[in-house]
Amino acid sequence: MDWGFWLPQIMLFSSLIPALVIFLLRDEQFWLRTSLNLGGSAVKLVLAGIMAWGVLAEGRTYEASLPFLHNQELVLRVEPLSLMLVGLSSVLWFITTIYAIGYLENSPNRTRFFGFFSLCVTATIGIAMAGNLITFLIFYEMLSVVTYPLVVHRGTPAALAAGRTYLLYTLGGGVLLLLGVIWLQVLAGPVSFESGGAIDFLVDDHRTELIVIFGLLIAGLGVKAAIVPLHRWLPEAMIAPAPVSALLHAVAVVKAGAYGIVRVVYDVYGLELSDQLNVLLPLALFASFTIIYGSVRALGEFDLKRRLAYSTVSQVSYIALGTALIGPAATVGATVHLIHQGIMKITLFFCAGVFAEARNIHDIREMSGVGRSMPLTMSAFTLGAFGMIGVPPLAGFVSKWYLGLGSLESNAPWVIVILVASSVMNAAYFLPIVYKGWFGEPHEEIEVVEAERFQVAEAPWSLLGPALATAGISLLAGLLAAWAYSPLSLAEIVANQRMISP
Amino acid sequence: MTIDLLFDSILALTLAWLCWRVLSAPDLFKAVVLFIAFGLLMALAWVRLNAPDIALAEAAIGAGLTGALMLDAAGQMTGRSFPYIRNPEPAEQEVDHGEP
Amino acid sequence: MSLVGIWVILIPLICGLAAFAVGGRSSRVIGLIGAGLTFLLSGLLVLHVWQSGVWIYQLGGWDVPLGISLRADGLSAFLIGMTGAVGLGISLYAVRYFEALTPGPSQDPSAALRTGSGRGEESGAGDSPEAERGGTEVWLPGASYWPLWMLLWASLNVLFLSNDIFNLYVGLELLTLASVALIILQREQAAIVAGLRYLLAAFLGSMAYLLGVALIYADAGVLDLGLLADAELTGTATQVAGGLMAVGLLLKAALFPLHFWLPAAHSSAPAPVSAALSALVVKGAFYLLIRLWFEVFESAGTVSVEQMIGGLGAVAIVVGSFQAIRQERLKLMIAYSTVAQVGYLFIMIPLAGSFGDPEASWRFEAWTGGLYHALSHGFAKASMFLAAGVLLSALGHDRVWHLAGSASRFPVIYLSFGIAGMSLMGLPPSAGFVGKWLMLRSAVESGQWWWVVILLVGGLLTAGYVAIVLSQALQHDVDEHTEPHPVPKLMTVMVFALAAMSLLLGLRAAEPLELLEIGAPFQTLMSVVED
Amino acid sequence: MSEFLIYGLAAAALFAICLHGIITRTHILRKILALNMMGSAVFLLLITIAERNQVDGVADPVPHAMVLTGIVVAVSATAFALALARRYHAQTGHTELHDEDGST
Amino acid sequence: MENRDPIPDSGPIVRVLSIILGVALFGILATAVLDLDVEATGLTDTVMERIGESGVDHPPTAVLLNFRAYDTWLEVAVLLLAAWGALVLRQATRLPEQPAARSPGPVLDWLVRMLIPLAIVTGVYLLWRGTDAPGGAFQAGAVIGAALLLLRLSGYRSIGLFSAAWLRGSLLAGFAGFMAIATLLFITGWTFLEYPPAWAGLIIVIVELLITWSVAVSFVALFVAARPDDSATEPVGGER
Repeated sequence: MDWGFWLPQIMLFSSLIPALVIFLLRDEQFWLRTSLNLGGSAVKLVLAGIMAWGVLAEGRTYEASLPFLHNQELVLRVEPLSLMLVGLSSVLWFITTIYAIGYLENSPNRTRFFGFFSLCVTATIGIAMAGNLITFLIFYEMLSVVTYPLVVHRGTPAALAAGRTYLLYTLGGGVLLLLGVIWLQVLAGPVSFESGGAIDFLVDDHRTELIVIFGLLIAGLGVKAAIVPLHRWLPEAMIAPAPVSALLHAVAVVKAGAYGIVRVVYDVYGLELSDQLNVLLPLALFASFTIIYGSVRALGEFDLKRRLAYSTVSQVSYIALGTALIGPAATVGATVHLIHQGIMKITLFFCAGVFAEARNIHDIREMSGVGRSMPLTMSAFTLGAFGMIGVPPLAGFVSKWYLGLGSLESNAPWVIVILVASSVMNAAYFLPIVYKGWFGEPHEEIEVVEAERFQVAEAPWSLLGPALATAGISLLAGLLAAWAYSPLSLAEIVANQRMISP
Repeated sequence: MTIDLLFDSILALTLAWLCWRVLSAPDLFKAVVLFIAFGLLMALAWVRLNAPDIALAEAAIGAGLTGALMLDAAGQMTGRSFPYIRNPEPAEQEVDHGEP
Repeated sequence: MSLVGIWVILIPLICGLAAFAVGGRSSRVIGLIGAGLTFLLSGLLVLHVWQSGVWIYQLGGWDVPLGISLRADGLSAFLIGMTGAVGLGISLYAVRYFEALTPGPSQDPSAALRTGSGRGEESGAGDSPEAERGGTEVWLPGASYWPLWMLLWASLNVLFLSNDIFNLYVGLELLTLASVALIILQREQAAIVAGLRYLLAAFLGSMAYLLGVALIYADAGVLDLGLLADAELTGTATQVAGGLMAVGLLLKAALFPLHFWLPAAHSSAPAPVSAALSALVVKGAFYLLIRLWFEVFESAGTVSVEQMIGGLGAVAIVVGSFQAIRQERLKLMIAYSTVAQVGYLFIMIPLAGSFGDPEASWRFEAWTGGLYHALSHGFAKASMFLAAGVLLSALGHDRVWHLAGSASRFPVIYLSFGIAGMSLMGLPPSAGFVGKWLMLRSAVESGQWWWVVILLVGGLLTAGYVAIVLSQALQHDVDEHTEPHPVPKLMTVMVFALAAMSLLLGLRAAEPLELLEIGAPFQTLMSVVED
Repeated sequence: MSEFLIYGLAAAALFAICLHGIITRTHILRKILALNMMGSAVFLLLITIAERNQVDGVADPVPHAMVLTGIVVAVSATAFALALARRYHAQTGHTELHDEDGST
Repeated sequence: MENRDPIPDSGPIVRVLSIILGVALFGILATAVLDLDVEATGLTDTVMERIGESGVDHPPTAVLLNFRAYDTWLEVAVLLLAAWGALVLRQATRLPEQPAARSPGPVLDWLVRMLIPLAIVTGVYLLWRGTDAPGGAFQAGAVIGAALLLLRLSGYRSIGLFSAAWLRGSLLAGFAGFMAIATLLFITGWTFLEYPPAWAGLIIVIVELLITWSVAVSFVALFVAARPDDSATEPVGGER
């Protein structure tokens, strides 16, 4: 049996099949559904582990090509860069599944929720493993569609309105991406992802077209990566249940966009060609603007999830920014942030969900003193927030450090200003929450019996556990950054594969 | 030969004129009658064109049968009865068979 | 094996006649056997063409031009295969549909137009309203459905296999009459008006087509498509004939602005009939147009005419989609969606036509893309109409604004509707995506940017009306005044199966696309695409 | 001017007149009449072609066969259309196609 | 429904546009006709060369029932479908008997008694003649159908006597008989719709007979079924 061929496919099916079976179940079939979910995610986790071992320790590449059109194949490939997103999604799917089971207990339409949830993971894994542009496109569009039912899951008018906005943006972005991909393929033939890019030969005859296509591709991807001005759907979509916000809008959807940008710049155009076409500077500027804009908007939001959402807008653009800078350290920073941002932000969303569920807290002004009754949750939140700010030795620090190095390497010191400004603002919108949560007086309006006010009353373990787990991971990712299997090491491998002399 | 051609020309013109009349005669009944005449003249033209058997079919089916159908329909739609076709409505109540 | 092309016509006819002769309840059994066999035979025909290439058969042993020949190339096999699969799905659905018709469902809840209609075989044959005097047999809508549907199916196969332009005329008429008879099956007033309008429009289309046939015969002296293609006609008479035939077929295929008859006809028929009409019957006229356009009139076509037809297609996409968005009844919405999707099909004409370099590979790409879109539309639209039929049976209405919250009751139905909608939008992974991809590629390659815009905008407009339905259904608040009626499981399964097919055909398109190449026009271009 | 041209042009004229009739007349029966005559026009052209194609006094039998087939097809469609029209009329009293009778 | 106001035709704009369209169409068609060769032979020679093998002498019959039998076969199906559609419209499995509410007068009675046998003889003659001279199944069917219709309209019992099975059988006879013969030969190894040369004449006569009968009954059925039945003169549902 050719494992290289089958493993990527099994990886996909490990969430696709549970999804399809779940659709056939009734809401009440809790145990069957749960075991399917957990079983699927466990299988995925194990497979991700096997492939990580293969890729990192044995230097293997797993690849499956399936015939699709005349001269076009669907390619699933696992190499270091795809491994980053594969690993991230597998680990976080497992954790989020546990969280979601606890979170959605007894709410209606669970079958639908978990079915589409698993489909989303399938799409994300597909995006991660896509070995060529068309495969990427297919899973990217699939992700747009299968997320819609999750966004409107609550079925309230607000949710439906958010769903409309979401569809409008993502389908519009999909159209731009589709056009870009087709145009590029017409010029270059089937485009597969290759380190350093594979379309240099076009530059002499089609320079302008290449620039326009780059714009189309980045615009299409930028919608999901929430680059300003294409970001508006993200705060709206926060209407969705917490697990959705956590996994999809902190990890899957926005990461799909950011990952796509990484792929386009590094593996389709290649840094050299991108530099030659002068398209990186505009990307860096857009990303920088988004970083600042997102932070400013986050400062103005008092709804916890919306503040987190704007923080996501800001943080995800670190990836785009790092991608737009030329130099190994910037690449390391960009790619490692793919993972770091994911684990930190999911921690925060988990905690926000816990606060909402256990204390009905949606507004940060209601958070006063919540740390006294929920110290563990608040600790996890604090770890996540500090990571976001970039406090050493947490994961966020590692990302920012490499990004800073990269900006120096590529002679763009102004980027440091952006990073510093952003960190200051991160601190400005996170620290007050942390401070209030630990040291503020419990709010009058919260109906907590006086005796219980200082009582420890944590949420159930199915909700708390995942939050603690991801918080722990984000701590470890920073502490053990030098370990050979850490995200950082992986990012370094990725960067080495793609490096050119600046 | 010229007489033949003259005849053909007149026949063709008559056909066109009849066709126009069928579409514009104010009375629907008259239009249907003209339609039958059109069909018969058409059959005549086909005899001239060396197609007697097809002419026969046109006269029988095209003019005759279609014409009869049209007359019957025109009778219903104008509220007038086609002579002796529509008997006084008998008290033919629907026979409901109930469960077979 | 080589005679399977005859059997694929004969078997549905034999079964249809048997069902007619037997009448009553047993017609269902015969109809189902017919559907199963025809499906198998369609599959065998596809296999045969796949393995042995183009199949040609001289009927009666008379060579062309004296006799009539049948011909199955990749295109015919492709469409026969689609008809077979969609037909089987519709048949299985119809078994339960006509059984399950209960006093609840009506095409239109507001008009109390129903006497005999809608009472199924199970609900007591004694309901038959107008059992004729002295007759021992009673009227069952299902009993008439099966023979007519088998005949409709047979006439589609006749159309796809015939290689003679006059025989195609007879086939078209057969198709029209069978369709109209099916539309009026339940005798609702709306259906009768719609059927009548459809019949008149189709009659007019046939006459235009027949006049074209006459002119071609006068010019070329033969009726066989192959001989006509070899003749490479270019004269004025041929051009006029081409125009007439095209207009006639466009009327039957309902391209804007000749679509006026379609929405009412397709929406007022019983669900299995609506599905067959939108998914298959429209494709019959489309198929014939494509055949003539790219084989007989290849040398007579001009860029301006092609661009004009494409332009009508573009208008159809926009107008049809906006009309669909405005509709309050689901079946009408789906019917208008067909108007828009037919527009998509005709964008193929300018793309595969004579614009630019005649030897360019994009022509073949557009041709396959358009046909793949037709395939995807076949499955997706059938699924949508059948889904609407389920909702109609269960809720007694199909008003879009009263579907609120029904997604939790009919999850599979809406899932299928969503999948089918994806395919119509051309979102991956679906068969619609493959078609759209190929057409877009062709448009970009040939530099016809205006079609790129239309194709992309059309997809977004499609998303508009699909989203309206889905967001209604996903609402939390449920319309309580609708007490759903139980719907047989098989119906739901078929809705899903057809939607799933439209998805699966998008995951692996290589083989169907290869099938299309067999005996296709543009032989010289294919090597270019292949590399 | 030959027989062929006379009848050929007559067929063309009839076809055009009937098209005008179909478009402008609203009465269903007139539309059906016009369609029927349109059919006759096409058949006339076919028979004219058959006559043109004659060899040794035998007219081309293929168009003849086509016409015979066409006549039967036309009468079938006409009769069916009439049946529909009459039922429609009986139900509604209308003699032209009304959209509002549909359940829009 | 009694004499509603005459419905106005389409408006002046449509009218003018339609006239322009009509004139343009005439121009185009005339150009096409003028473009045609005045001399050509079409398929005449081809047919005449092989007519000896067809089993009949009359060229159109040879084309209809042998060379292009496929067309004819399907055409019978079209007729069947129309008749059937009309039956669907009545939701009937058989046709109503003409209510014999009044007896035909003596003159009419005499006329009918004379005409019916005459018509049937004519029909059979046309049919028989069709193999070598003008005439044939469709003409014969029309004449016999007319006779049946006359019988019915003058108050005699005719087609209403048919049971549902008889009616169906008669409608089907032409198409199904044709198909049965062709299928049997096909199964035994002949090409579809090919007749063994020795039997061709006989097969054609049988097929013509069957078609004649079907055509006759179909026409009557179409005529009778086209009339809205008594219950339908009030709107369906009876609620208006």
